[in-house]
Amino acid sequence: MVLAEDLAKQQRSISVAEFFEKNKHLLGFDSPTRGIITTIKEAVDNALDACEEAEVLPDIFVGIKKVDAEVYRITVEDNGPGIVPENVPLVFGKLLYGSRFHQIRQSRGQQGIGISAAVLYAQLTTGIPTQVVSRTGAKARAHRFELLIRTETNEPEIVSHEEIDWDRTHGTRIEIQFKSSLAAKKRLVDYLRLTAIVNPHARITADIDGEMTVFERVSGEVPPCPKPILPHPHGIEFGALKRIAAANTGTVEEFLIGSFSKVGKKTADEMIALANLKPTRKVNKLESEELKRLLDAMQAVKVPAPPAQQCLSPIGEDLICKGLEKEIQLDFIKARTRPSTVYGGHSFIIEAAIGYGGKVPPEGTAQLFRFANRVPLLYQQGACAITSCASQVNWKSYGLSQQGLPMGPVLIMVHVASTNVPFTSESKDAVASIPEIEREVVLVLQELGRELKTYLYRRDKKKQQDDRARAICSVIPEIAAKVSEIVELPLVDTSPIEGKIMRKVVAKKRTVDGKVRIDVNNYTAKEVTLVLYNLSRDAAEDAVPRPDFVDNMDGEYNKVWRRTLDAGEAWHIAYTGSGDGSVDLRGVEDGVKVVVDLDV
Amino acid sequence: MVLAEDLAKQQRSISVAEFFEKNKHLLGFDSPTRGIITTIKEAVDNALDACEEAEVLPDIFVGIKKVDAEVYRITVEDNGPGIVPENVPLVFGKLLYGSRFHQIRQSRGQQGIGISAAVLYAQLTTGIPTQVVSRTGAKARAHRFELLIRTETNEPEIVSHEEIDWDRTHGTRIEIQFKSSLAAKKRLVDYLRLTAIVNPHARITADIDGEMTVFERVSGEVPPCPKPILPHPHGIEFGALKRIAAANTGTVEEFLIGSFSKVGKKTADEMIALANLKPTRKVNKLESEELKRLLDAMQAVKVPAPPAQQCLSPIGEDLICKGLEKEIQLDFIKARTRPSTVYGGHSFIIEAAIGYGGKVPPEGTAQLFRFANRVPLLYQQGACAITSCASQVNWKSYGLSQQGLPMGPVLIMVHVASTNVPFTSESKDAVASIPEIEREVVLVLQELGRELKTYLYRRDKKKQQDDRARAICSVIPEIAAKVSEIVELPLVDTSPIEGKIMRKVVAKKRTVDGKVRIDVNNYTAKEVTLVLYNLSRDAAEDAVPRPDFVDNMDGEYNKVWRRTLDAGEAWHIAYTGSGDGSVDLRGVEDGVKVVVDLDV
Amino acid sequence: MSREEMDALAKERLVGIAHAWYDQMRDGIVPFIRLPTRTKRNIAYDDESEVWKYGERESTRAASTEKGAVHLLKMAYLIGFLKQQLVENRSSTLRELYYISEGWKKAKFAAQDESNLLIEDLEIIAEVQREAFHLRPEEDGASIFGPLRLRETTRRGVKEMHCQEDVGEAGYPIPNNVDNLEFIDHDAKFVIAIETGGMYARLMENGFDEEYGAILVHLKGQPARSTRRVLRRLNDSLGLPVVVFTDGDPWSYRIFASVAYGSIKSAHMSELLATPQAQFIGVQPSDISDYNLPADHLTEQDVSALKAELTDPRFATDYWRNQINLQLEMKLKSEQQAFASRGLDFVTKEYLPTRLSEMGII
Amino acid sequence: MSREEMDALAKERLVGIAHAWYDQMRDGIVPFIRLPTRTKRNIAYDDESEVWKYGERESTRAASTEKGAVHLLKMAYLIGFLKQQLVENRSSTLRELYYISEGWKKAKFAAQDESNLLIEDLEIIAEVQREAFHLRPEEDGASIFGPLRLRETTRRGVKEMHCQEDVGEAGYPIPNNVDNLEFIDHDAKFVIAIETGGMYARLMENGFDEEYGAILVHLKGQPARSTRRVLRRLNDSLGLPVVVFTDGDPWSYRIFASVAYGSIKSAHMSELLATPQAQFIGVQPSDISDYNLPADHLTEQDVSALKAELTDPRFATDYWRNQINLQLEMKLKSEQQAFASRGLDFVTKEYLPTRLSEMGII
Repeated sequence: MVLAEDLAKQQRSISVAEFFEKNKHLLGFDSPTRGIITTIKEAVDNALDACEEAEVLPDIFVGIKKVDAEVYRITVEDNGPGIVPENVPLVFGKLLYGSRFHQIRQSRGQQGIGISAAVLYAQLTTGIPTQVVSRTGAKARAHRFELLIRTETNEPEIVSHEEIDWDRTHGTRIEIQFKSSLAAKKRLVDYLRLTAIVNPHARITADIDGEMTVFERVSGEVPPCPKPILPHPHGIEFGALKRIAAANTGTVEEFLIGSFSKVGKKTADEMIALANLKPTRKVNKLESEELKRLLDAMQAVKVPAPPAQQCLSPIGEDLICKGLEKEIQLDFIKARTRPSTVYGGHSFIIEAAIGYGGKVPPEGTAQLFRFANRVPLLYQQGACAITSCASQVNWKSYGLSQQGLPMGPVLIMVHVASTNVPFTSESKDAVASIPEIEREVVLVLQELGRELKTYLYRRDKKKQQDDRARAICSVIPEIAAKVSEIVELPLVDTSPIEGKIMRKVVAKKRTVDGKVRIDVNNYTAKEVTLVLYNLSRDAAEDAVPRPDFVDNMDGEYNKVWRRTLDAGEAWHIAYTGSGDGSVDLRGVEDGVKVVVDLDV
Repeated sequence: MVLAEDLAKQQRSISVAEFFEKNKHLLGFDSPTRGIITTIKEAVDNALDACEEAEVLPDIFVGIKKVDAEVYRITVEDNGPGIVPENVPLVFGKLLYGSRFHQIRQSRGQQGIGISAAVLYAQLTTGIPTQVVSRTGAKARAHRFELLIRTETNEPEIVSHEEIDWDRTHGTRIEIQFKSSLAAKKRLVDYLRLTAIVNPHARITADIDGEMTVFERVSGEVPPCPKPILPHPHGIEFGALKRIAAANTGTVEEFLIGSFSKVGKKTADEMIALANLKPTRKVNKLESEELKRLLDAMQAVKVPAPPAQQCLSPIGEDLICKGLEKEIQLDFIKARTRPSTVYGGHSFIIEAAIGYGGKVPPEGTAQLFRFANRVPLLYQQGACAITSCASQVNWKSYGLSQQGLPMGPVLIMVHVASTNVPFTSESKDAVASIPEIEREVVLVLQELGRELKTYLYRRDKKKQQDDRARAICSVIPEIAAKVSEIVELPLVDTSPIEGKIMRKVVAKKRTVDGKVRIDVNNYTAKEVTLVLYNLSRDAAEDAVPRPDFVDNMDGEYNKVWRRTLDAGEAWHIAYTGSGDGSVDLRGVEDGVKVVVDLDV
Repeated sequence: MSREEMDALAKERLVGIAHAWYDQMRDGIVPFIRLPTRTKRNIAYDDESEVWKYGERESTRAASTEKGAVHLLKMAYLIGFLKQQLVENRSSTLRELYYISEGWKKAKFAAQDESNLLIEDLEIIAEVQREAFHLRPEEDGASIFGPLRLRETTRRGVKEMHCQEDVGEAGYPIPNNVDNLEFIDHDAKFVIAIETGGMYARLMENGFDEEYGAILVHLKGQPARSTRRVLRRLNDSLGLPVVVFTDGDPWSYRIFASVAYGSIKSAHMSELLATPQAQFIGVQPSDISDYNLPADHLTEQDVSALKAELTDPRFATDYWRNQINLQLEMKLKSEQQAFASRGLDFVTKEYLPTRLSEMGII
Repeated sequence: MSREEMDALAKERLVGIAHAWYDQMRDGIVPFIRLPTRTKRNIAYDDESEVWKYGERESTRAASTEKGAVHLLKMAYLIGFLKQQLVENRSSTLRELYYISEGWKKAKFAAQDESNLLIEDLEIIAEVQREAFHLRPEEDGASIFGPLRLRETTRRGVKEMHCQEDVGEAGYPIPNNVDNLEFIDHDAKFVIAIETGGMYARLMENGFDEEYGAILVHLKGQPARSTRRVLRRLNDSLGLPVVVFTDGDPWSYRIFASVAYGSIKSAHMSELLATPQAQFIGVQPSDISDYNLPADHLTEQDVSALKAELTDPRFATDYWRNQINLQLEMKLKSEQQAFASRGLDFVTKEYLPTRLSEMGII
């Protein structure tokens, strides 16, 4: 049985580039259609992150151009800080290379893998090297690279490199060509729109095969760039603890204080005591069993939350509203940013907004926009904790009907910002069910629900007043006519009811047999001076009394009367006409005036 | 703007182990529950692959033991060829290390990543090193390792290594401890059962927390181990072509003949001519543009299919039937293995089986068992091309009702064996829609459908004959009685009808008022000698005529009469009794005998 | 009360409603009406009249919203129309009324349901029945067969009839307006109200009416108002006991309940419509097991109807609780005609005589 | 034919069926029966009788399978029971029959439908109606009001009645077995069959019967067999034209069709049940637009029913094609009582007189 020897000969290492070449679906390149969205998403995420780090207002161009039956050229250009020439090949030509993988802070990209995967996909399907232009400042010239990836070794291959002139003083431009299709164009535009909403400081210009769209910025302020923090003692797993302990030369106490967020001497000593260790032990000399005790102690001792204001960058209530209103017309909008809190040692902040009316479709369930670390989540809405939270809020108590999500012209936006957003799967489409996060989402939606309820209540109250005015001024007179006929008595006068109920200034327009009559009654206890506007196609030349002013605009006549009415005084205008158009009363406060058009 | 410099300082390489530690979901370790199934699947796949390569009959032990509230110890032991001691740390302690990644042949595992990921998961959650014992043959002692993975470098860390005695002469045993749960136990057992079905040469013994299950082998023959082949010219992408061309020192012609399956001089020359290249050009000197032309030419020229019998290992019709029948009781089973064929340069073979009746649940849609390269597919049935093919076959024309899948006690098994099974996603749960594969699946299911139809037709015909016999021997006499009463005439004799319709030897048993009577009529045109068996609890001591033989077995009496009847002759037996039990007639061909028990 | 007096009363009541509104408006009050709440929770047993009536809960409809105002406007138009109909001595069906409203503009009925509800409201406020407004129902009247002589005032004159001698096999059909009916004479001991036509014909064929002095009343399912009024009057004015014979399922018990206690929809009319003395003769759930009747399984709807009956105040007696719980246990129901499985004469020779003597009626 | 003769004939026919089976079995033939196929495709217009009858297609039921044999066994038991019923001069309902089969073991009916179908089969084979077997339907008979005097032979003797003078406002109820009915005398010009009770009462109230010499027949929806037989006989033996007045929707046209042409289910009885001379008076789709009647939108079911009628041989005339196509274009339907939107007298003063004189009846 020397077979084991034979087999051993065949065994060898596999490069990570080879692995991903064969497993492109892991990185979102499983279909040509999805390839475009994945590439643009990775490039835009990188651009936004870089601009944030450099504190410049992002100005991003996204271009998609069909160059061949199946081949598209994707261009993404930003005005970020640029990349130093030595690093360009590594950033774009090596998988698993980046600056944010080991940092604990809110960022969009993280793995250092996304954009290199696009380069890999390009060389696999078209063989065309990716072009990168980058310039780090006004004093330097731009560098232009053509790059490939050496799959066997996962190292960049520089096909060409030259210095060129470039009109941007700083920034990066990438051009990738691969086999793809534009079948998911709508989703792509959605992605860009949603990205613009949660990055209100960014201008994104898109040229999708000749079709230009600009998503303009609404804020001129760069959001502060989140700073990395040390790991929190509650958010570390055994494997990681073991690793950083082995690399540390200090005592257990020094290690705890120096390597973790929010651990001072008191806390460290408490942990060490609980773990039954000597504080002066060198941490890299601890046995596995001792480390395990230390980990348990670290997680048992109460530690303040990590410094969220430093490592997180919420959008803020004002900018969320501005971002949403820019893209969607709404009658009502309210946003809330919750205080930061913690799950398993990871800081997070929930922000949300609720919109109502306007151009939001009135039929069906609410629209739900989900975001994580300023990146829109486009797929798997049903599997997302945000969705289940939005469904578990009792919207009925806020005046909305509900089938899971609330129904009607409602828009809900939720943003989860965290040093470690928990996704349900590798595709990063849905947030996992973490009780702490769910609690915050439910709370913020309840707060917003209460705001919406107040708005709806005010709106309904206004409607109700209008309804009552119609009942009293329009229907009751008809009841009076019918009832008088039945009891065979003279027509009963209903104006006392009007006065008693309304206690307002009431203007009524009614047209009968080509005669327009506008009645104005001052049922208030005070004298009022009012101006009556009547806009219609009737010239009203026989009006009694004559208008104080007439304006003819495009065949419509705006007739204006001014008049002072004593408390309780009644007045009317009459003229021959069709009775179309509108009536308005000015000079009287909104709360004490009622205008009823009985011709409508 | 020196910021680019600052940023550059933070950028660095990320080890693949670090990457996967953070992205465990990519490898099926996203939940503790799924971790167990993933680990066992990876270990069993490796064990089966190794045994196949070593040509031994696999004898695999799977153990799951709860050792702590949340911690389980997973043990998988095989009798494979073992691993040479130098390679053990690499195989289990380094991600992306393996023998099968670069080979073109049917195999279960491929990435060299699965089992190391389990080791990584264990050290992350419990810190406990994984134990591996391996022995390569009777002449060597076993080696026992305790292993961890150095995450920063993706290199194995050998915690201990010793030579030990082991009762297996060859094989490998792995013991991993991690945080998990047994919530998905049923799915695990399903996985093992299905694995046993498609690996009928394997014995799998499972000890799931004390509960023992043995899946016994039904075949004593090791299936031939698939051999790697060269890539087929139709199955290569541009990136790969470029890479192997660059590494080749020959001419274009030599390259084509030597590096690809099924390319001889004639084919190579045709390709070269079509690509408009000189055959003597060195292939590693070709420009990208020329290579692209060559690739187009390679895919345009007709090339025979790759040598499937060498690189694929179908289960075979006989063993599929045996495997299924061992685990599920069936009334009917038929399997088919289709000839090998090709999609995009990848060889594949479709095998399928159809089962009916027995213990298959008679309600609802058919049970569908899906396999790829002898590995069961447990999840995402709805998204799988196998399912859509099974739904698109017109089962109604084979006598089954259908709602998508056929309805009733039907079992469908489909196995896709290929050098490259196309999955819809990284989780490898569903086969993608490839027209060539779908065509084969539909064809094989149609073939099997026709077989099933023949079976159902025969069964129905038998039923119909029984039905007719019941009508004539049981119902018609009742009609005769009622009709005779109505017309007030003597009871009409119905035996002429029996004779005319049946033209067979008819035995009828009927019990009235404690009298059992068995009538036997020979309605055929020939003399017959028959033996009548009547098994019941009646001793029949007053039987007329007396039985020729009586056997008392456990309180049941088997009474036997032998008699020769002329053509048209009638004969009967009568005795006092309850009339339970059964009647059988021997000595008469199946086609000409009818036995009716009117007491049932 | 004569027909003329009745018409005058109805007209007076209708105009009275309008007058109240007239006065309200004259005094500067938004016109309104008050009505009892018409739900299961607002019916209560009235000890004096022994029927179920609406309780104390009231709701108000005022013209202070557009919806409320339009409701009152519709009612005003309806009152106007009915007054006119009374003046002209015409009549109309509920369905016709709905179509007549076509010309009423804002007061037009949106659906038949709406006009029906408004009529019921008017009955309650005016305290007369809709028949007094000269409104006809669409619903079928039922039939009577038995030793009873009666007189009906029709538009074509007064007719006198004996319900065995002067009628065909289908019996005497009860007219819509029972106020025009007078009982002259009878030779009966009791009244048996029967749910299905098959059983009605069976009793007739078997001569049950003659043998036991029974007046047979065919209910035709859930009985129409006119049928319930006839039963009440047979009980009230002739002093005849009334027994009700239905299928043995929850829906049939409701038929009995509407005969004996009145229905929720017409609780305002209970005194005229309900026959509190009426007794349930069968099919009782206990009969199903006692006589081993062919039976069907209860459906889910049956079970929930039975459970609803357990909470219905009209079924809050020991007898009904026992029978309903027994049925829920057995999970079975039987039809009247299931007695045929024991022979065509069983029901008239055995079952009914036994039950009637148990109940002290014969 | 007298009642006794009728009974003798029915019994003879029933025994005849049994005898045929007896002979078949005696001759060693598996017993069987032949029946016409009862589908829309197998009805054809019979020029002579002017009605739609079953065509040539036949199906055979033989006892050569267990199912077929059990079917014949059930039929044999049924024949046995009916023979006995005739001998004893009893009768029963279809529902009772179903329960009676309880004791028939293998021949017990699985459901009411099954016994109903078997009875229809027997009607076809025996060529007599089920009433001749002394079977009663559950269905309601309809009512007659108008200048007609008739005589009904009941179990309680012979009754003579005038359908205006001797009846209440509900009219004379048609009994189940019309064979016991005799028309003595009449003073009518035509018969008008009316779908709804509301319209029947409207015509009665407006004195339409007296003014135009009309016999009013209330169909009560899809008319029962007995009602259809009465219409046939009024037309046949008294020579009165028959017009049918229904709602203006596809389901009502089917009511007309079943009066005029017979139904698919009872095509074997068409000669007795159908009145080929009957004419459709309205509501016609063209009336909806001509009179601007309040209308509802057609539902999907309505549209497909109309389309089915376009393929129904009974509607294959220019008149119906035009009207149905018009309705499909308008997408509207109206009820009879929608005429009330033009006043309560419109239908009797305007609409019907106009239509009747158009049709040459008055």
